[in-house]
Amino acid sequence: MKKVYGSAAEALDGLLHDGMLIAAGGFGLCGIPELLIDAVVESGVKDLTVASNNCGVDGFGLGKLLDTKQIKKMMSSYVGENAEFMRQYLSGELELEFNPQGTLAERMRAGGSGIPGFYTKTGVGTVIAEGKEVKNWAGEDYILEEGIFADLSIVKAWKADDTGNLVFRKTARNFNPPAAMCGKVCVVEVEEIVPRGSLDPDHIHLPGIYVHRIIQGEHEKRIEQRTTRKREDA
Amino acid sequence: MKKVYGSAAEALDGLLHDGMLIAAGGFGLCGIPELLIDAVVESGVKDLTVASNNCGVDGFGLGKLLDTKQIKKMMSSYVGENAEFMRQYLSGELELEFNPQGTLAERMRAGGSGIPGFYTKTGVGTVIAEGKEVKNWAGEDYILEEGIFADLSIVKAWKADDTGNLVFRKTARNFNPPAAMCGKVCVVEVEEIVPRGSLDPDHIHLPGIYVHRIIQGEHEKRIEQRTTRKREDA
Amino acid sequence: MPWDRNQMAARAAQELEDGWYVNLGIGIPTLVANYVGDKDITLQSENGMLGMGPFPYEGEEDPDLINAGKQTITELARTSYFDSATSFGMIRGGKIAAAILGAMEVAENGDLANWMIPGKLIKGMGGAMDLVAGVGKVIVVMDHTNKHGDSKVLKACTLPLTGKGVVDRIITNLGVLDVVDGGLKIVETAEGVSAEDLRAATAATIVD
Amino acid sequence: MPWDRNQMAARAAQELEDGWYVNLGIGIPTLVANYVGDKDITLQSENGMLGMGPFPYEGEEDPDLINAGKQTITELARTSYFDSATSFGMIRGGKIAAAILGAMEVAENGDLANWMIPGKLIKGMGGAMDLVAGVGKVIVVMDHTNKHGDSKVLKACTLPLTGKGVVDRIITNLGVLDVVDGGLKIVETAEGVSAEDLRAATAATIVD
Repeated sequence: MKKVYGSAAEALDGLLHDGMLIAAGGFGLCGIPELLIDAVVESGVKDLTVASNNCGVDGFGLGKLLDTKQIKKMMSSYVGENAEFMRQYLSGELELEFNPQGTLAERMRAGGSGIPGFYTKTGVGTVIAEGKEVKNWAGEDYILEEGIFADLSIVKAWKADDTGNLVFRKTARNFNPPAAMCGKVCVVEVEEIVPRGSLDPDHIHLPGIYVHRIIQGEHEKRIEQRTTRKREDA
Repeated sequence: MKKVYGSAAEALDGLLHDGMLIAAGGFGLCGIPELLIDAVVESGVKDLTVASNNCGVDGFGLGKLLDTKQIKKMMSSYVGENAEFMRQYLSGELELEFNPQGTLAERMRAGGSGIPGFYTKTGVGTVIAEGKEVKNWAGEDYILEEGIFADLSIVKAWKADDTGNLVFRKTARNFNPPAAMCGKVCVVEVEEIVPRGSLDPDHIHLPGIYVHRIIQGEHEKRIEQRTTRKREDA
Repeated sequence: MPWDRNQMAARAAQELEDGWYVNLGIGIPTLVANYVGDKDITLQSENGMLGMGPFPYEGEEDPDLINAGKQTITELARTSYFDSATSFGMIRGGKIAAAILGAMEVAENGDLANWMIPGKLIKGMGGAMDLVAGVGKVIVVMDHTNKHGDSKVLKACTLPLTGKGVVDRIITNLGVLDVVDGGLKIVETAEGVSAEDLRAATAATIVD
Repeated sequence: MPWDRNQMAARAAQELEDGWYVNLGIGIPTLVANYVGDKDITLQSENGMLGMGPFPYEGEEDPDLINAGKQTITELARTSYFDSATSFGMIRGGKIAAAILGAMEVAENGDLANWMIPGKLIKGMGGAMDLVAGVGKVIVVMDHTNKHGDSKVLKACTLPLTGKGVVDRIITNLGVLDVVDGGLKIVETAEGVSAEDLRAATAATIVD
């Protein structure tokens, strides 16, 4: 079974359709599937629902899909400093389902793990709980949250072998494993594809069973908030 | 905060009481906390409920706690070839709550992750579903399973640093991470304690936040089914 | 002549498709690994491994490397290890294409029983309930009859169930049966076994 | 004289105990890290890291290494990385001893609002709802009043809540207040700020 594809467009061939649900990895601009996002933009597919913690920034990452109005609905925890995201939401052009960050991550993991629903204390007594079932354990209320089952996952990893075993780097791991798990099909972009056997089997972050197609490419890896300290004089 | 202790008995000091719930890592005799089990035997604590996939074998691992009648109830998926386990259960001396293996693992992870309940298809239509709430998604029934919240976790890892970051080896990982997560206190035995900074932070299997006390020791690591193939003549 | 254990395993191996991730149960299902040929099959061991290799050479057994039957095994170039919660996450999540399992009883509605005989044998379900609930296709491989000559392919199971309506295909020493509306459908018979023989040995309803 | 940002952070740092795993929010809470002194504190960044180190030296920024505020940071000898599901598992599971967070409003019943102003500002809750629901102790650090001079410490929040009855302690530029039965209790006041001053600046009920 060949999982390695030549380009993002090839890797997405046959997988995109209007109105689909895409789960995307990444947090802020860290560990986002840049190349696959660009290919989704170019495909012109529309009315997308995208489950992703953020929606990139203006003009980069998932923000590009906002600019082209390809997204109908976001499932996110954070709008933050993305002006176009806020504008489209406040003007009613874009639906936005707020998910607490941990609930979003767990909903993705649950969807990928055959768990249609789980209870959490997160959001009890807030707008997040509205319309959700409540159950009490030991005097505390918990709300029912549902697994996310995406049509497609788009994910960024550091390295893959040709069987799809993935390794991530530092905090670029973030939402990528749970996003990968919850897709019917999962397409991954990496910085390097290595021969099978060269990744330590004890240190695979996400086994190849979750990964259907892989591409290798160059990543811009833009930094959102460049913060540094001065070197003290020695 | 010193997490490293001199012996299993020291590491368990003050943590044991009659009637408590202990979650134990390991699968069969692979990756079991041999030294901590021995110390629990020696402590004489009784009426234990133990959540563990198996109960060791006759006379080794958790089987020792059956011999001494310190266990009141097991939460397990497999009795298998443990004759004393089956005898005590059939004679009514021992309670046994059967948990499908995946349900047991997920219940431990859930308990450690603030999830008091989740739905699963596993066991629907079987005795496992008796008395459990049922909920339907898209025409399929799922049953509600509850998180396990243990008083104590006893776990075996390969290496730890002094902050409790753990690395496991091959299939000896198994139930150890979920068991570690679900305990109010988690005590870990390892083959080697290494200085902090010597484990790759990208490859910590279980972060030290889950680990309260650590000991280093010698492990017998008994093999339950020694199966081999013949070397073909060259 | 009915199939022997190896012939049943070889027949079961035909069910597997290139690229599949597969879980093999204990007993005859374990032998299926010997017959996958050129197909790219990755075996899962539910205690936390994908890419299960053969038994080790004598002297190379590693106590930290066992399969779900507690046997010493080896790893392959594609191998990855993970914890039990992750392992059953992929099982429940439908990532495993097929499980090939043994059985004590199978019923015409797809019910499966393979974990206990009340009052006599308490084996435990291990991971079998999770597997039959979660994987894409459940294939049972077993002898058609028990040691008393009674059919293990029944109208309804008498033993506590492992899963309800979960079996897709049954491969026995006499042939291959599919669970369909109204009963079981004969897919093929072992060489020298007639459809008549198979019907005669089967307590379940056979439909055309 | 009221405390400045650094004094508030220093006061908040006193709340932390040796061995704790702690999550610090954006803004003044981030400064708390500068005042932990000899205490063995491990900082969590909820995007998937324990053992958060200081900002990198210029030229050593790593785009793969950021905190929850998307700032470039560094790792320490104790650092571990993990995915977002695991990260929030430890948060919901009560493994994080304390979170120190900013707020738009806090109420005397412990309600907290810090993620949106309807029709004006949609920031999103990020990980804040998970943190206030899951961690051992929630400490709010903020200015006592807004830029119009109105109290941010209220009888009841007017903004959409981040959590209901979740705040344990409030540290402002005027002093320290605990959420207790019936209202807030003054724990201490900033140097030169009297209990009278604090009461006068507070819309919430103060109890003795």
